[in-house]
Amino acid sequence: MEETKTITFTDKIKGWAHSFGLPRLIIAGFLLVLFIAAPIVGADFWMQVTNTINRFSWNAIMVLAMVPMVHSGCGLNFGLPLGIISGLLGATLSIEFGFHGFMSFVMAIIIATPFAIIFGWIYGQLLNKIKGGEMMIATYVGFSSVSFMCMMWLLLPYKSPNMVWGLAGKGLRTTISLEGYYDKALANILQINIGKLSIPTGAILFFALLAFLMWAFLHTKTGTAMTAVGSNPVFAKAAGINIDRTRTLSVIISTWLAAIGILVYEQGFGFIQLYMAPFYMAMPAVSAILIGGASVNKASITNVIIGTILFQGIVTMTPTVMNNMVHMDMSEVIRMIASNGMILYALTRKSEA
Amino acid sequence: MSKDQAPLLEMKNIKKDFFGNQVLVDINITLHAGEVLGLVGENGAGKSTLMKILFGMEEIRDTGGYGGDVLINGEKVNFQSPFDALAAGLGMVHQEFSLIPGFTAAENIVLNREPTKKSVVSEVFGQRLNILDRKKLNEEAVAAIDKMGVKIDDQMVISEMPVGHKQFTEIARELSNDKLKLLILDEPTAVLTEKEAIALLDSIKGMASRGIAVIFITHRLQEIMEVCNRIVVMRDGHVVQDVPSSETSIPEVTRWMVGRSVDNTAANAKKAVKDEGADKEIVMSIRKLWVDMPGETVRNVNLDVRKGEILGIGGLAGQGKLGIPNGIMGLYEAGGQVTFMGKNIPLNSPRRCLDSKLAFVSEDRRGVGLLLDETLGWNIAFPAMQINNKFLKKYLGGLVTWRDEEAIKNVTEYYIDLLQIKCTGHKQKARELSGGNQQKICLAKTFALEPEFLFVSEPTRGIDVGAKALVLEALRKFNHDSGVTVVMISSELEELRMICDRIAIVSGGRIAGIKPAAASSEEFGELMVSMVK
Amino acid sequence: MKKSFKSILLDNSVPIMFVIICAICIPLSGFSPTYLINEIITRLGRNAFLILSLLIPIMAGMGLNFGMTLGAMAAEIALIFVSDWQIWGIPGVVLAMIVSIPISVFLGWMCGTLLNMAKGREMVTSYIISYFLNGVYQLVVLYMMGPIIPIKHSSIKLPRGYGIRNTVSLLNMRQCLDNAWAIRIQGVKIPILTLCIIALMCLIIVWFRRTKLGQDMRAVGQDMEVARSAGIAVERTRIISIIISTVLAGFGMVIYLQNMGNISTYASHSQIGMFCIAALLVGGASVDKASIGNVFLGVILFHLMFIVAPKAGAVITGDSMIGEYFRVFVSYAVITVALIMYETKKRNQKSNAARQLQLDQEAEEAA
Amino acid sequence: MKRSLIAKICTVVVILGIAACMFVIGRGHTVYFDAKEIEYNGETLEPGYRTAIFVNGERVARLSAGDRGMATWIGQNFKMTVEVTPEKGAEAVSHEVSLKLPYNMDGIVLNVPALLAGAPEEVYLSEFVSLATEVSSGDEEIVTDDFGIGGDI
Repeated sequence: MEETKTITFTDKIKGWAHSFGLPRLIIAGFLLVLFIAAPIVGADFWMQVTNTINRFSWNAIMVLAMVPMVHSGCGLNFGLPLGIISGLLGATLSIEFGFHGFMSFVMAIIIATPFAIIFGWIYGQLLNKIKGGEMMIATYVGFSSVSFMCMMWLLLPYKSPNMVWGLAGKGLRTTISLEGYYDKALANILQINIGKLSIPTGAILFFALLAFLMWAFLHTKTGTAMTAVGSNPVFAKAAGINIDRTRTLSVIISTWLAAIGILVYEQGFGFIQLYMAPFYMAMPAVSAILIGGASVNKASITNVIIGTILFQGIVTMTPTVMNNMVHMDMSEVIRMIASNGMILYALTRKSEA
Repeated sequence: MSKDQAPLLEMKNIKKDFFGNQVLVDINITLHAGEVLGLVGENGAGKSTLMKILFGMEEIRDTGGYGGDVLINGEKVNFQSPFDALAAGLGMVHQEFSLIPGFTAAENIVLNREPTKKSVVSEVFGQRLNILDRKKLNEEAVAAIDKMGVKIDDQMVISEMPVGHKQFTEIARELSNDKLKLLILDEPTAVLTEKEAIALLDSIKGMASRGIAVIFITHRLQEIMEVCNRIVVMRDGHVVQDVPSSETSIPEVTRWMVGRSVDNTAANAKKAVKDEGADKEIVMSIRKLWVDMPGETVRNVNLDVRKGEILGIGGLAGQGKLGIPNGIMGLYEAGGQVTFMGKNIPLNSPRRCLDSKLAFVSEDRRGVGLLLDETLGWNIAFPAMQINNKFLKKYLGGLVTWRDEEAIKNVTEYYIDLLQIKCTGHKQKARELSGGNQQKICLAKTFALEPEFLFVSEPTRGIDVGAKALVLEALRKFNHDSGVTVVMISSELEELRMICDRIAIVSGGRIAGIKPAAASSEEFGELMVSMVK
Repeated sequence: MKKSFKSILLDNSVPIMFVIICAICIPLSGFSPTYLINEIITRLGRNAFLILSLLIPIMAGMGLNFGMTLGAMAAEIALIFVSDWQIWGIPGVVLAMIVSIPISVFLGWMCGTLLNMAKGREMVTSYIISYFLNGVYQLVVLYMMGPIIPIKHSSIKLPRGYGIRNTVSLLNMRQCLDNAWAIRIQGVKIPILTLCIIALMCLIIVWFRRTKLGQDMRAVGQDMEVARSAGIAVERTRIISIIISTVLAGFGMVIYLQNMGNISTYASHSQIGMFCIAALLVGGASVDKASIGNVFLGVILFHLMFIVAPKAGAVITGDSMIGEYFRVFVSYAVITVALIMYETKKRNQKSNAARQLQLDQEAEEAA
Repeated sequence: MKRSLIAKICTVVVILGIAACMFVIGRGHTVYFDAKEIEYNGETLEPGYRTAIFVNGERVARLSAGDRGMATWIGQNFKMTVEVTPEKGAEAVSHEVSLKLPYNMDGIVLNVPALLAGAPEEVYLSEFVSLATEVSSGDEEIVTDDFGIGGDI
């Protein structure tokens, strides 16, 4: 009896490990080791936790932006930079129009929204024309739009002295400080400080609100249709769903969330980064959701939360722990290998072909 | 010499079952060099399985191998792959083209057997770096084309060829194999024009005169009568007849093909031989319908469906019977006119069809019918939720429509109960169910739509006998109790005859004829092959 | 079949667009013809080999090989070794090529195997592979070179004792290929030896197309299933095509870097794939079809744009960065447009069948 | 099968042979020339008033007494022409010198007077050790170019 019990137990573990995926297990294990190692090598544990939570609050919404497109079968949104650009337009215009403090954050969201909807709609139309090749083209649509906007940041007639180059008097700066605008606009709301631990409650609540809305949307009739389109487009077509429209809607939502995501990122980070900065923002978001357990065609809010915590945990923990341990900062390299390895793993899994 | 005595091919007591489902029973076929054998039978009679066994296809070995012996020139063989069979001098031309579109006919004919010239580099990096000997390649191709006896341009690129020439290219490819002793042609004339078909038949005779044995599989019986020395008729996994073609006739062969003894049919007693419903109201009329469904093309179909009846649509595979519902329901591009209850149904729009209370159970269960990775509840409730706004809760004055999990659970459990679906509960994933139970889910999903008109396509394909009966019974009940008009498409004539009032037979993409279900098998059989393309 | 003027125009829309861009920008930039010709010839010698390495995977139906970056990494590692061993001049170039071969073959084999696991989305996968291996490359070069992999000279090592500096000077093999047999015609330097190597490579590609392996690759590229049923080892053929491409990219990168005269250890390879692919596409190639002619036309047009854009941009807008961004934008946009055209073409082919059916029926009714 | 295996091995051997050959003929050295006085066998060898060094027909250095010149050389068979002008205004004396450079030295210092006097290798040849070792300016920032902005291709 004893023996059969052990077998079933190990089988269970194996089955669980299999469904969880080996790379995910490695990453989770790695993070665990980091957390255990942190106090041993003399890194400040609570500081690390604070950092992780902070970075979670900055990035989670951009990871959430992956969900609708995965649900509608458009794959991972490598075109995230397009949404980020909408957010940046909102941010810069809000400052240009002279809004300050929390109001500038609200206005940034309001101004970014029409851009996100227009860009998302065009982007969605494009993706409908190229079903099957979404991910590659999404990547390059993102790149093209970022490099196009690089020219625009220089050419658009921005005037606000806080944003343009001091000498030339025109062309936006690469980094714009948000002091006096919406720096920590959300993070400071209801901030909790316990010793060294500080939690940006406002930002987390904001994410929770959006995540709840996303969850709720997926429970509505349209949301259900979106999931069905992703799960089996032919089934959805046979059930009378307009596939193209549903996909476009998912792209618009994703683009809008990316726009909001970058604004929340900026309020935490304290700066607006223009020009080439949005370039690789898609990669961390994509790998975060994959680390969280999503696949190319399945993703949930839980995946978003777990993935962001794991990913941002690694990003914040590795440099300090590594530095304290071997006096080498290998964090960048480890982040690159882990995040791209994760995407690679998801792309080459047979079952998802 | 034993070669002279032993037949070229001998299949002895071939048996094959797929997971207990016996598909071939004691097949004995003998074939001599230079002989042309016609192999006929309905779809599912076991012809293709037999050929797969002969060719050592992986599929056969994966499903537990076969019983009996295959002997070539008196020696027992057991091919491990189609390439072994090729090496032993067997060749087969399949229904689907297996050609590289951007290559010329000549390149395709010698594909992966190209003559090469030795070069120094290949000593190091292997034979694959030998240069192709273009001149010899063309010569070989031309020789093969000459052997076939039908003129095609060896330098023409396949993608620019008329479809008939593609077929000839395939045949030439097999003939270019010098060792070729036995050639199997699976429906080679299906894509040919009349003239090309005649040329092919001549070519077959030519091959036979050079000592190549040919197995000719087709539904065009007149062709079989013309070229074959012998005809083997298969039905339900048995060889029912093996006669010289000179001793039989087309009607006789047709009868052998479809003919279970007519009196046995269960439904027969109940149904009248005469068409009794001619005065009934016409609920749907189809005019000039064409559908571009690959492999099931529909051409110029006109059909009237009467209110409350069960209309069967039968016919051989690939003749277009599946195209009709798929086209009307907007899954494949279609044109023509469809009116339902006096209203015009716009084509190419599934939504408008569903809104008009039409529903469709697809033959492609896994591809079209189900959300394999979602729960049974989702599968059953989804169309009704989207079309009829059922299983939804409304909040904020209808602004938010919320999925009503409770209602979904109830309806799912209702149908699980009604159709005796074997599952662990409404939360099970559709993928985990067996074929029969998946089919029931598909039915439940359309029943939940409460349609007034139902297309059911191949409802019993690939499911076991018990489930089959249940599914048919459920359909009949649905038709009877709810007064829903049902159009059922099936390859199994017997099944149609059991449950339908009338049966339309599709052949060559057109309606070949409509007869009451009680008409004789021979009549249907003749219709089936009447316009085969 | 004769093609209409319009369809010729449409098929070559990308090169034509570039001719127009160049025609506008050249006068604006104010560069002298001699300068431009000199630059173009230098860049032809520098880049053509790299771009040629893209042709074979396209032939095998694997699309644009974003994984050519792997070959570039192999070449950089080889050159770091060679410069640490202090092998100079042409022998250094030859040795670097030889050293790069095993690294390229290994990376190419790995890439090919992964791509076989991701059939149908080769491009995005090869693209991610290049990022993934960029991480591995940094791990090797930044942390393992020194303590684990012996590097002697402090001139290429970081002061901290491990890792390679940002730039590794190749001063002692700088343009050694280009200067050998170089001739000058009216102030234009023509690197005969480099051009000879490129011409030889073109001949090898022409020869390769005529081999059995080349034929198999074309077959696999057009229809994997048919090729498999004809007995061609599909997976193996695909892997070979990627290995060849990676090795050639490695050679190309050595040629490229000897011309540049230094290695940007962490930057040289990262964008090389993108620029090479953009150049090839500008030359009129598509995802499934590319010729040697496309390579040369592409190098000339793309690099002409690359040279004149910053200056022209500065003249028009008064800001030199505009041109810099413009050329990056154009590179990405060209790839985007090419990818979109490829995908839409695939879809259009499907819908043609339906139209034919309708016409048939109409004809039948008329008859 | 056997034949192709032999052919394959041969190819690998040939490639390795080429690589080995490159190692030998491609080894680069930096050669420094010292026109400095040197003690040898008890006597002091004086450099001439002016020493000119020609490598590959090109003058790489023109040294006054006490100066140091430099040239690069690929391979070990070093050849140069030394033109020594003993006094100011005197006729220059030309010497053809060829010598073997030690493989494992990157930088090699040649004392010209000792070399011309026919002194043994230990006397005229010494390894160059860079005195100006890098000032450790801390870690340099690792620059990765992800965008291709500003770079040349």
